[in-house]
Amino acid sequence: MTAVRTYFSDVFMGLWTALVGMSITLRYLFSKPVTEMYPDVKPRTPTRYRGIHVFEEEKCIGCYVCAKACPVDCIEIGVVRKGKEIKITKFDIDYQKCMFCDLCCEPCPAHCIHMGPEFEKASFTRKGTILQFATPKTLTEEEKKVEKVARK
Amino acid sequence: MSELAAVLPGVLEKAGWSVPGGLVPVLAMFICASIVAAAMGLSAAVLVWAERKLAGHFQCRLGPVYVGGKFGWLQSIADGIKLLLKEDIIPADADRPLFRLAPYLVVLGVFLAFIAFPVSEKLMVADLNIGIFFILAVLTLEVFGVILAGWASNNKWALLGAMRAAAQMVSYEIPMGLAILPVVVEAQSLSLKSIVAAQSGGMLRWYVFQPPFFMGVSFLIFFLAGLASLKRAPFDLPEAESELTAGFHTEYSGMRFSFFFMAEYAGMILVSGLAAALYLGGWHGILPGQSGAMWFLLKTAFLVFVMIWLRWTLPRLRIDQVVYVGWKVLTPFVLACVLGQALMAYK
Amino acid sequence: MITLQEYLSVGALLFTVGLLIVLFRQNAISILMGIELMLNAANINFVAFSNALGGLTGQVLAIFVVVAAAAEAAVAIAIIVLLYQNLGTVDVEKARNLNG
Amino acid sequence: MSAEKVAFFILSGLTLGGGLAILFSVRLMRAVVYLLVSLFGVAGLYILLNAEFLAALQVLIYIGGITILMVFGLMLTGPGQFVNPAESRLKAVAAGVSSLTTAIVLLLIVKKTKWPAGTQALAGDTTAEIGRLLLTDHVFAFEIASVLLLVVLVGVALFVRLARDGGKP
Repeated sequence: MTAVRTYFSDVFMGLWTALVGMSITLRYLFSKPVTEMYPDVKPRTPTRYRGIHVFEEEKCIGCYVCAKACPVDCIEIGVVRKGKEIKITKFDIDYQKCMFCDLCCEPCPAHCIHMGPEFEKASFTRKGTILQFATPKTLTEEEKKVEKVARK
Repeated sequence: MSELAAVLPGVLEKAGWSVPGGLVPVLAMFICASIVAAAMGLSAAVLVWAERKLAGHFQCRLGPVYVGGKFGWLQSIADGIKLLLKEDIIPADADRPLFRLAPYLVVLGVFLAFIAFPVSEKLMVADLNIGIFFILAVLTLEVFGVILAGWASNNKWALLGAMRAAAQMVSYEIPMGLAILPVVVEAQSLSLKSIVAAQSGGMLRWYVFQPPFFMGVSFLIFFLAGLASLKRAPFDLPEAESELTAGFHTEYSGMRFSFFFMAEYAGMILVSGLAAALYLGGWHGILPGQSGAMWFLLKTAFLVFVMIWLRWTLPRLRIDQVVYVGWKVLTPFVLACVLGQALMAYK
Repeated sequence: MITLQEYLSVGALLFTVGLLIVLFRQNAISILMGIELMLNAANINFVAFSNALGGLTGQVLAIFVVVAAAAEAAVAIAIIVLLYQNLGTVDVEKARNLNG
Repeated sequence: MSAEKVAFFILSGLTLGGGLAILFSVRLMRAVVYLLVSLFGVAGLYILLNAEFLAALQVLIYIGGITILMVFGLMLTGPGQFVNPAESRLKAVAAGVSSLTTAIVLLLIVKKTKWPAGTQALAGDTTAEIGRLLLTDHVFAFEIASVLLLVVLVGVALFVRLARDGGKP
């Protein structure tokens, strides 16, 4: 007798669960789609989003702390010091390596590097993934001698 | 068709074309065939778009939006052009003639079935006196086409898919055929025209709502068995992507693939339309006195919507579950319905 | 108008073709096809007579023949599959185990 | 020549041509397709003979059932069986001679016999009449046929079980 009862209850449950599932999908049919129309409408990133870095060159003191803090060695800095004057000749970040961990921004004493909202910097070449943040400068012979390029 | 053949000579005379009298029925036949073929292709295109759009919204997505304006209505035409332009590949070790024959057989089965498709009192190609039986018979051609496609591809996934498809379609033909019997017993005819005509006079005269609901249950069984014989979800395991790539049409591309595609979507319309005609009063409206092709198309569209809805709700069944449901659930239930309806008719 | 004799000739020729297949082929499945053709030839005759004489008994008989053919095909295929599993062949010339 | 005559010749050509193609085909899967063509021709002949119900039955049972069964049978009997084995010449001659004799005798019988000429063609809804006949005059044969089908169902299931359990019932 139990076998017969299980059979009929199985048939009933099969139909019932299908109906429950269909009611759920019907509800979704009339709910608002969550699709982001990405290339047409850019999504707003959250305030603490860790995107491509923002570098404020005039604040930078060329102390290499960020490059030292980087766990994957993706920051390369070139500095020319002449007395009190500091010239940042190079501030490259290799985004093939960067893992957006935010560890470079924390130790900076001058608060000159931050994680930004930007995320669209894909490139077709390996070179293209190395972003140069420092404004390009022409150096004199003397300056070239004192230029110190450091990775770590 | 007979009406068309009756009207045709007058129309031809007005147009100024002289056609010998013997050729008029042939011409009418050709016109009907091309109308059916055009309707099949067009409805497949519309349904592909509708299915994608609905699938999107069922999953909180948008579906196609880019091609042809806001609703992506040109999407299926773009798809059609893509399929036409695609290279038609025949595998080196395939059985070439059979490989070429299979898609035509599949389409032919569905195409022939549309001969007895009752859109409205006037809008049907031919009112055969074996109507519904004829449709069931020619639909079996599709099974043969599928199994031929799977075998001729010389590909293990195709063969597995074809074996599953054949086993499933053959076993679901039985509940499908038996589910029609209560209706035939009540209408005392196999002709679809008289079956629909027997349901006139408002919604309560439709066969689904006839107490004691033997025909309501058999409507459900007919619909489920129809889903299974169309190989649609949740019975789509002959083409289960996760295990068989694409089932029996793995090796097909381009136009030949689109033939299978067209047959599936035309089959959806066919099964929905048959269910509407057999159980939901065909071209009769909700209130007594209302009738017209619009009502039939509305009911068919609703049933097609339910098919799409089911597809995006339920997961795929296992092959043993499919066979279990066919032989151990649907068949006994439908036999009980036939017996009950026969006892009702005996009085 | 097609006469009864024409239908009967088609039936006779179809029967001959079926017989030829049965006698000529050694593959059990081919032989089964020949038998189906012979049954169909008989059916054509039944239906032709039914049409010519204006009665339906011939058609009813043909229905029974179709039913018997379906049953026979199912059993025959099952036997052939078993034969293959036991002997590794479906060549009827090789299945001689029951010869005296 | 009337349209009916043309249809008759095309259909009987399909029927006989399909049969002969089975005879000469080497690959068995193609032979099944030729069988399909032949059976389709027979169904067409039934329609010419005013037996629409039988034509639909022919398509349903033969094409939907028996040919598919044969395809399954082919697939279950291994790849070596897709090709017909070579036949001996003696056998071919013997088969040809005996079949030719049969054909000549049958055709002579068809030609010489005086068939009843009363060709009152069937008309109207034959389907209902067939249904009535099946459940009145031929009800006993009908029941026997259903018992036969039941026996076949059980018997084939038993066969398959025997094969699976290694020959032990």
